[in-house]
Amino acid sequence: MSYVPHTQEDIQQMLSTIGVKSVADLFKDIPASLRPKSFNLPESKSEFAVTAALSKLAFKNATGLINFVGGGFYDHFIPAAVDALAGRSEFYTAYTPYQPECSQGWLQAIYEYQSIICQLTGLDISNASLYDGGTALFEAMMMAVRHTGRNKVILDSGVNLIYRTMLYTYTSNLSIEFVEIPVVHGQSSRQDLLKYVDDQTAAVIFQNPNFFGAVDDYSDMVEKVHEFGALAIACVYPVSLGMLKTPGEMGFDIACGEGQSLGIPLSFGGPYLGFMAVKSQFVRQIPGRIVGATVDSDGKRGFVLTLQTREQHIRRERATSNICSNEALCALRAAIFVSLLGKAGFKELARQNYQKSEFAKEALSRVKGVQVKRSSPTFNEFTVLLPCNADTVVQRMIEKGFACGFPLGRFYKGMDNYLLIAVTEKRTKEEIQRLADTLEAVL
Amino acid sequence: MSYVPHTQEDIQQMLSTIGVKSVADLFKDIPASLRPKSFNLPESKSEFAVTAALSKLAFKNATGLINFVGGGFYDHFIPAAVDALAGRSEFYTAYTPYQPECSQGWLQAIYEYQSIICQLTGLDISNASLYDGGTALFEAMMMAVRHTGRNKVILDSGVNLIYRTMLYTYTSNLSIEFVEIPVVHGQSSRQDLLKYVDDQTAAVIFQNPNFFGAVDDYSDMVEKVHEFGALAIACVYPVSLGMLKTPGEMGFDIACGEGQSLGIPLSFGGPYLGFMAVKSQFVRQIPGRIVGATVDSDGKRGFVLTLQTREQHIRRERATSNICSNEALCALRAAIFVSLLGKAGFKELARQNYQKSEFAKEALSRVKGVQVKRSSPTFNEFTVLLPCNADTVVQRMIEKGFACGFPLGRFYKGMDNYLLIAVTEKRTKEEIQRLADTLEAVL
Amino acid sequence: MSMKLIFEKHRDGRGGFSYGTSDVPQAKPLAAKYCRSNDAYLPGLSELDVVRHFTNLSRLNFSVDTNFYPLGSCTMKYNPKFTERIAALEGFSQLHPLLPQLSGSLAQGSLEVLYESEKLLAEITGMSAFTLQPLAGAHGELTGVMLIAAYHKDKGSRRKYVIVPDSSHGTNPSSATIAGYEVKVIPTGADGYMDLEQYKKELNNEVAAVMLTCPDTLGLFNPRIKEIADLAHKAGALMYYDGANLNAMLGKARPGDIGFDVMHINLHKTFGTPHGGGGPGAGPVGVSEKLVEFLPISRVIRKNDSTFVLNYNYPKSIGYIAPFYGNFGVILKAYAYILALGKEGLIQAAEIAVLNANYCQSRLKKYYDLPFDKTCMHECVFSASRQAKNGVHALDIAKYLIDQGYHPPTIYFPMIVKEALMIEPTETESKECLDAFIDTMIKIADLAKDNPLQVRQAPQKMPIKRLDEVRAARQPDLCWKNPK
Amino acid sequence: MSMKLIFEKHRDGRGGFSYGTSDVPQAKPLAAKYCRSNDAYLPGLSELDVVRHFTNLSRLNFSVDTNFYPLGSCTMKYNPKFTERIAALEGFSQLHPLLPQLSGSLAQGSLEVLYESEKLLAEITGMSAFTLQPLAGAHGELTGVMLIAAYHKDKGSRRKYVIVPDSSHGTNPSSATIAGYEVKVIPTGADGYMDLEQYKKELNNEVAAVMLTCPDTLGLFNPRIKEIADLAHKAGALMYYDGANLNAMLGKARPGDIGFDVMHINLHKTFGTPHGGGGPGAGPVGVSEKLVEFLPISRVIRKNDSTFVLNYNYPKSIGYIAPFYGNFGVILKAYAYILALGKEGLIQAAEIAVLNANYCQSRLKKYYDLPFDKTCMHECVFSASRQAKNGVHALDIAKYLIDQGYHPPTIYFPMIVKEALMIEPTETESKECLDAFIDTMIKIADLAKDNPLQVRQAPQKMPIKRLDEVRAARQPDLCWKNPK
Ligand SMILES: Cc1ncc(COP(=O)(O)O)c(C=O)c1O
Ligand SMILES: Cc1ncc(COP(=O)(O)O)c(C=O)c1O
Repeated sequence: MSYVPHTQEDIQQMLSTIGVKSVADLFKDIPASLRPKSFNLPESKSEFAVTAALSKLAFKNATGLINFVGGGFYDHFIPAAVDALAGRSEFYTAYTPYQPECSQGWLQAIYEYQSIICQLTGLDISNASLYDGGTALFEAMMMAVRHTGRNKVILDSGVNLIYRTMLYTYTSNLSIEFVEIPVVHGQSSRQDLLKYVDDQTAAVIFQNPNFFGAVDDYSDMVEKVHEFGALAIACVYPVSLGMLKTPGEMGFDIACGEGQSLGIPLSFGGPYLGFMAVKSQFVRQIPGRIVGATVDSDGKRGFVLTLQTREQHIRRERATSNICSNEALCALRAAIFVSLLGKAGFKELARQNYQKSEFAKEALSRVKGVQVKRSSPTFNEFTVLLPCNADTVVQRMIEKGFACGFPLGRFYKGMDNYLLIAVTEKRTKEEIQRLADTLEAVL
Repeated sequence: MSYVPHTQEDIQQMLSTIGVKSVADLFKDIPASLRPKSFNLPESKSEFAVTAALSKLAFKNATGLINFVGGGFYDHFIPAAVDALAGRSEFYTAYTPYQPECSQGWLQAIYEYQSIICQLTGLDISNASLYDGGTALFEAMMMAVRHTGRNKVILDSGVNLIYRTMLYTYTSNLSIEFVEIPVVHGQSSRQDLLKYVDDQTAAVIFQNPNFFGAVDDYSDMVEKVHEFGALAIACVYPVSLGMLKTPGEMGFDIACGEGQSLGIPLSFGGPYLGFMAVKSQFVRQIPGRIVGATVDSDGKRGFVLTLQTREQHIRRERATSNICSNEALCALRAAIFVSLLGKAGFKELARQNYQKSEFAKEALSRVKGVQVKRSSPTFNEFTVLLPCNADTVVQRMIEKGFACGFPLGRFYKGMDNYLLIAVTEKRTKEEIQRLADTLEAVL
Repeated sequence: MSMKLIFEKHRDGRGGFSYGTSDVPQAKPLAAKYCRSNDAYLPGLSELDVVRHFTNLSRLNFSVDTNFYPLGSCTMKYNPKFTERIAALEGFSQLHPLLPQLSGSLAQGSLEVLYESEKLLAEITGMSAFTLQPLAGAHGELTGVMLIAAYHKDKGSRRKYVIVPDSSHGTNPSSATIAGYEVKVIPTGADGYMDLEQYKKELNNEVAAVMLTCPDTLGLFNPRIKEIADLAHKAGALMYYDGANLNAMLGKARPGDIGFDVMHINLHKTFGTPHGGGGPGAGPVGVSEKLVEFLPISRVIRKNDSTFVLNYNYPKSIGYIAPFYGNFGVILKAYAYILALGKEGLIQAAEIAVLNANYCQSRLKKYYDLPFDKTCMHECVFSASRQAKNGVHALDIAKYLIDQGYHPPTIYFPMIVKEALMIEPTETESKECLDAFIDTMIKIADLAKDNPLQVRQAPQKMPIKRLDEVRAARQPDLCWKNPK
Repeated sequence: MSMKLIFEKHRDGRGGFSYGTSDVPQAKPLAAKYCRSNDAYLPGLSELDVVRHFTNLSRLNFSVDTNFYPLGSCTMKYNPKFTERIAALEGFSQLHPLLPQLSGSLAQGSLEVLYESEKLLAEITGMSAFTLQPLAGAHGELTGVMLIAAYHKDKGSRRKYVIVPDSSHGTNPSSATIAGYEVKVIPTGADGYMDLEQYKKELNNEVAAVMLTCPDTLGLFNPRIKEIADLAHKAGALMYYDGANLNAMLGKARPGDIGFDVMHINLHKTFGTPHGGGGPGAGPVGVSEKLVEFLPISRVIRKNDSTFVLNYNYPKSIGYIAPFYGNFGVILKAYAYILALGKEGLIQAAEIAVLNANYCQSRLKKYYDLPFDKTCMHECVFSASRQAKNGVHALDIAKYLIDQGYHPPTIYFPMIVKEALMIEPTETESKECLDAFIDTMIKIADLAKDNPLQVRQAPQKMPIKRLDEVRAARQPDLCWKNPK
């Protein structure tokens, strides 16, 4: 395929206007010695040929497994209207709304997204999006480090290992001191927090529900954190906020996390959506683009990118973040998704996740040899202890058509027999029952 | 799902404005005796549940067979841009452009569609679409009957049996006299035409390529038809018009046919696209909606539905046709499809269909026991004679992953060993070779 | 912004889509006498320019997804997006209609959709059986009248006439004619209903059928409908139900129970399938027991082992109405729609559609003449006669509405109402939306008194002003002409 | 038309999407202390009203599919539609990223896409290996600088500085800072290139890296780029290539051949993937041989049996940059794009992009100041200083263009050009489109002389006029407030 409209005649006319003989002349600034040593690429293909080839690859991936894998990334149903609306050309093929007069659609949609994130988290200010949950957590942590001028960070080990690893990676050239506090019986250890939090602490980071699915009320711990002048950061799962106590209610300064659950396909890891909301006092410290409402010269409401003096294109090396392109289309999907569900629908979504997960706990606890861990309440994900290596069970279950959960041994030493099971609203009673029955059969 | 926005409060307020107590009061004109004797329907379901249930049904259909079945309906590749553009809400959820000022997009697109059909067929005037190829042929025939005031119609038996059956069905309560002239060695019998055409003849109907795939130059026969004052009607396959002599060039008065090949999915039989083009002298006889260019009060070009006095909503029982809703979205797809391909692309499409079909003839003629019928030239479809019942071969080929062709015995007595094979641009050399090899293996 | 035609954007040597080089060897070319002498003069543009052309064209239209669209008789309700996703599934969209001829097993999913859809429609309407073949409402009418003809022929009686009221939709008399009948028209009485005396006078054993819309095109349900049907039956005529207005009747009354023998449903209206620009539709036809044997072939049969087959063996069948099974894609979407709404949802649709129409009627009747002041069903029909006295006609009102962002109601139909404004809000529009529309209509009524010129000069905000329709008809310019 | 917020359309008791009744029995509710005390105040609308809201919002935007969009540095080329169809295939779009942890066999198709994409990018750029993890260009920069830090650390040297020219994009110095470096800025010389003397002065063994864009943000290819790289290498510093402008270089020069050690590619720019409203992007990072061992994990390996595995076993790896494998959906579309264009198509893209930019530059340089009058690459940078003297600033020109249906060029960047107008037409725009745009620009230059006010009052045709940005920043209104 070629998407170039130029005829030979066009090219000739343009060259003569420019005053050169050939297109090659335009590249004369590139010394001969710097010309490609090789440019060995396949030949151009038709749309049909590429589509056919990639459809074959799509078929090489697993489809049709009944999915009970979560681990921070969830198989929720996406209403068709989300695709239809987010796919509108005027959203899809625009770019950052630098010019507000011809971008009001985008700007208003982002403002609405920001408002939705505030409503969900119970906090005051949201940005327009960050890359993903992990980078959002990094940005949140750096914001706390900058704000407090301190460099000690306390990390609950219930935070997704993937995110903890990202934090370590990003800070390897910075002087941040991390302390991890353990999860005891599924919940974060109050005792250990008290041991480590001090006036050198920039931030304390929790995740709710934590990686094992356990739900907690962190209000007491946030209070302690604040006593030492540190910031409290919550990494949260947005769908759970249809039911769970909000970061705002618990007193957190910053809430952030992965927004994939809000109408964004799993798509093998991305594009996803990092979201972040903060208390209003941090308005000039929050990273990322922000849309604000204002008025035009006739006094009519309109929307603009605002507070840009925080950003790299103005502040350069002193910016609050280096982010430029973000995940706007994913944020738009989230805004549409939540708007379609509405107040009642969003609550019902959370309710059904909870209910189905509780039903799965019941069903699985009746399976001989399976022990459902119940030390903490959970939302839609929980751990079970198997009588044997979870990996082997997972393999057998794949053969039966189930992605039955995440084998925790992959992330945690000594948890080889544990499985982390997520149950979304998509799973039917029958499928859950079949999961239990099949597990019984393969054990 | 419910798509109704009303809250209980809305309903109460509205009822009180209307001045009735309950919604039931609004239905008081329906006597109790006429209330439904039963209304036993399933309960409302969620979008997810319906999608899941129907996805299961989709899986019960055959997918992935390598397709060599045509018979008037072809497996062409549809560029993704066709779906994207035709799916635009402002096209998709509008209706007939009765109000031109808020429908210029639709009106111009239809005008462009009409222009494309004229270019393809070599005729002067096209309507905005009819239901499908068969009903288009019926409309064309009736136009000839009305125009000539005669009622004898000569039908070439190379016309798709499905369409011939439709003509017989539609006219069963009218006094039309049909004569079928035979196909001899794949081509329409000149001798028989001469025998039957006379000054009672309203129309003579040919199909090119005919149902067996044979291509002909009908110019001589059209001349004869005109000598008797009858109209000549061509039923044509639009993709073939990228290569074949046009109805206009052959002197036909009316060209019509099935437009499915122009970017419309096979979709198990519809929605499809009936198209029709006529010589300019028939401008006030052509059925269906027509868009014309005109100017607005500032002299600016604009488009309107025109010549409406032919139509049912004005002319009622004296209209040229009863058509109201047509196949506008399919016509739009056709316009976009042809525009994307352009002059060169459309020609190349026809060329590749021809070339691949010729290659398949070669490959199949090397299969022992298979005889490729070569008495007439063909475009992208041809018949082969098998050494045994084609039905059995078809079954075996399905097991090997091929829909290897249409068994002609289904439509024609005495042709049980014949297979009609279509080869579109989608079929690769490798697939065609594999068809031949597999056929060899199963015979 | 008036837009160039796509042909006017053509440049020789420019092309969009490419098929790549063919992977088969060159074949001997087809003899010249079979080939066209010049390439078709088709527009050559880059893919971007085609995309931009049609995207920008689309933006010139009003549509349900962007505007309130109370086009009477057309039931322009919200068409759910999810049905598109289903119709696009490869198993449905890429299925060749001849595959069942190769093997019954290849299309079981689609056959099940057809079978179940027929059953649901039968239950919704109280008819005995359906054919899904007709491709739109008018096509259903034609099919229905052909069934009626076959029935009478089978009885050995060749009847000549079909009766329609003068309020009927143009397709009704037209379909009857095309099926070979002569049309008798019954006027509407002062009460808004078909004149019963006139009807009785015309009814005799030459009448093959009576075609009615119910509720009729005035939006009224005729309480004496049963009497009309009984009279027809006594005369040996059959009753045809034009289902265009079925939306108001869902769960409230069934044509089958009322005594109709044949009916069509406009699936694309009542069951919410997109038909942008005027189609595609689908017009399934339902019949009472005595007409089942005449239905078109093929018909889908469910076997004892729960598989489905196509049966072509009905000797009295009228034959083929469509090449295959109807507009399958449309039927599939309507089926999904019915499953999603379910029993409660369909009843709610009828109730709220009627509520919305009556709300509009109540709030507007002070400002516009209401020829028949009765509780209406899914639509209300006003007359702009009062405004016309000041030179503001239905057409002017329509144009002014366009400037305010509303698609106008149907105008000048039904023909029996002078300056008709036929408003069908549908059930998917909110009270806020109706109120805003009604306020605009009231404003227009005021303007018609105070400043009629302002209304008559509308629209001003559209890409074009009013078009010269006379010129369009007198000097037809119906296709772009190749300049060379 | 200014539009209500979706929250302002909310009505209590109204809802769109429904989950149906749950099929599992009621569970014991979660203890109140874990639950939110009030439901989130989210907008409640019908599905139609949500559809209408966002559809109408979309219509307020300019976009590539509707408007010429020469936004400099952003490469707003046509994004082919077919890649969407591929990304939507269930096998890709519904694949859970943790599935390879369950079994290697579950994601072979996607792993192959990743593996092959890396290989293609390496060949296009001449780098030894790529990581696809970075989620945008700036994220790639950060990753790249972290790789540089890891490299130096591994060598036992802790360097302090990163050098950037003053023409660099803001993300460059910002990324360097976030990775823990101090930034040294080199001015641009009178010839439009980085001041070589200044550069040599700042270069020493405390410098970890030199970050360059090439062609740079003025659209110029620095013919002495190799010399700059050699000097850096001699000082033990690494060369970072900001690939935002790679479009001009496809098949013309490769960063790897020039001597760059690390680079990122903005897949969403060069390889045409949609990133509406500002993302998602993808910023794969390529490295020369000596940095390969530091690349993030996981990495995709092809085994002898042609299957693919994820390898996490790289002891010197910097770790995880993204949770998984990068923005897979974006990578997949870019991969499809590269396959479709192929070698010839990519070279053609570069050539025509450069041709288009030079054409604009040639035709406009009589009318606007051209700070550096040289053959440009994919974009040309003018200054509106001449117009500014009459009070017509770059911003005014931008606003007037909007009224004419054009998305404005990038303005006020690069910062070293006063009143900068940075025009990047891309290769997918036709000569006719450019000519119309250029004519408009010329008209503006004329107006700036004859009627500056007309330009300064633009836009007039948009739904809003110029907005009060100061108020937006001084009295931030950043989210809708719950009225209760
Ligand atoms: C009352 C009535 N009958 C019949 C029809 C014809 O239906 P279709 O347009 O589907 O052919 C219509 C269409 O508007 C109608 O309103
Ligand atoms: C020159 C240059 N470098 C870096 C970037 C940052 O890329 P991204 O927006 O993908 O983070 C941009 C984006 O505009 C750019 O133009």
